[in-house]
Amino acid sequence: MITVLFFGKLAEIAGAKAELQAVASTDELLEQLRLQYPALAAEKYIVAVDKKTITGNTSLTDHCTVALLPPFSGG
Amino acid sequence: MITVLFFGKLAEIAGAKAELQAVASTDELLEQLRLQYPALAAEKYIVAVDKKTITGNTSLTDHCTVALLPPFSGG
Amino acid sequence: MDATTTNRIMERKPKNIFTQGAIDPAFIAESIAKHSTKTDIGGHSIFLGQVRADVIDDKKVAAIEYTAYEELALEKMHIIREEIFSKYELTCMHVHHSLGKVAAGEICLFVFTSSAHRRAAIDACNEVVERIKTELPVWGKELFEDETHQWKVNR
Amino acid sequence: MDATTTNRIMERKPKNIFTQGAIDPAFIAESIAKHSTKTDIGGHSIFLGQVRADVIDDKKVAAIEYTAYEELALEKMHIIREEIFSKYELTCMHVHHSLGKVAAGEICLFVFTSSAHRRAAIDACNEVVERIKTELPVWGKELFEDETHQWKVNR
Repeated sequence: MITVLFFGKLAEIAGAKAELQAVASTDELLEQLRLQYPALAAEKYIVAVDKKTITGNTSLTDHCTVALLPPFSGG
Repeated sequence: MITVLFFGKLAEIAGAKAELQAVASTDELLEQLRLQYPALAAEKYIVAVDKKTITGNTSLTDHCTVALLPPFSGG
Repeated sequence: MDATTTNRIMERKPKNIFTQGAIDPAFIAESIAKHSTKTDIGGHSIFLGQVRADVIDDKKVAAIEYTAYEELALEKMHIIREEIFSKYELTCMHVHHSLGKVAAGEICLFVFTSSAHRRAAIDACNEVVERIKTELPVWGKELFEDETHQWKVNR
Repeated sequence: MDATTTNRIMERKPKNIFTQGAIDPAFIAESIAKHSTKTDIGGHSIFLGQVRADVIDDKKVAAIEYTAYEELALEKMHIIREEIFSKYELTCMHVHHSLGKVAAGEICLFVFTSSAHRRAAIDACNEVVERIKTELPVWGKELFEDETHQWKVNR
């Protein structure tokens, strides 16, 4: 099972947390999410797998945590 | 009468304040002070007449205040 | 950063920087007062972020509500801290960031650096503030007086 | 500065910046808290000078005793203030400098600038600190623990 965390505006669209079964890569995961939450397509975000930001497609194993991070606005 | 103010280390040499009669210019005043306080010769300072710093010889009138200011070390 | 440094960082537990709600000026005073025993310090530099009551389309910001990906933010802050300490001759550095609601006029960020000579504290403080704004996964939701909101964007 | 600006400056009475003895952290907290009503402020920059217990020839500095040519210092500070306000978009600026004895570990200088966006407050604070150190007729006498002294030199 893969845990997905949504932050900032993305959590308004998809909720704070989702759990997905049997997704092999981040590309596959993002495709599933966009199908489920079409509003995600208009948003800017980066992706972190197990707290490491990734730049390309990344394979996922069971128990991974994937986070979708919109532009930061702290301070 | 001319009032002379000494600050910082200079006040240790000459006291905080002196009053001099009949000095026509800052050059004349400084010469008198160096005679009276030979230790002044070794010190670095700038001179202000009536709260304006001067760079060359300046004529003095009665009731002028002349201040001898060693390098600043506030903060 | 070499592997040894990375290992050393990962071994130590990251310090918490998050605090619920606004940062109290009295807490800032206590922080300052605690440094009076460190008599090798000559200068402190402090940056405080305060929530602005911006007016956007005739609506006024009443508060900002902060959320964060806390574990990632603390790990990132820990790395920033180590990098700042290796770059500047600091005596100490403290960072506090609000989570949850902070009303307009209240303090949401407190960065505090100290050094023997002022330059290091001032430069380090500036750099830490910039890095916090661009590198920490923290989000501000601007709450308007009419209970609508918009997501803050950092410049 | 043109003649009109000079006249305007000279008409207003310079604000006092001097305070007897050390600056209390509680006073700093009060200063910060007072700004919560100014909801157009987004950032505060603070610099604090703290007296260092430097060791010189095996003798430790116990305190610094500050004296100033007060009238000239206040006039000069007033001009610095006007120049800083015309150069940076500041909401406000406060400066406090100690006179008399300040023990090692205590605060002797407090510079506090505020602005809508952080850059102005930070840059103004830096510039004010530098100008205070080089332009204000203030002198520090470093008092050693054995009651001898030497005159401080600013770098």
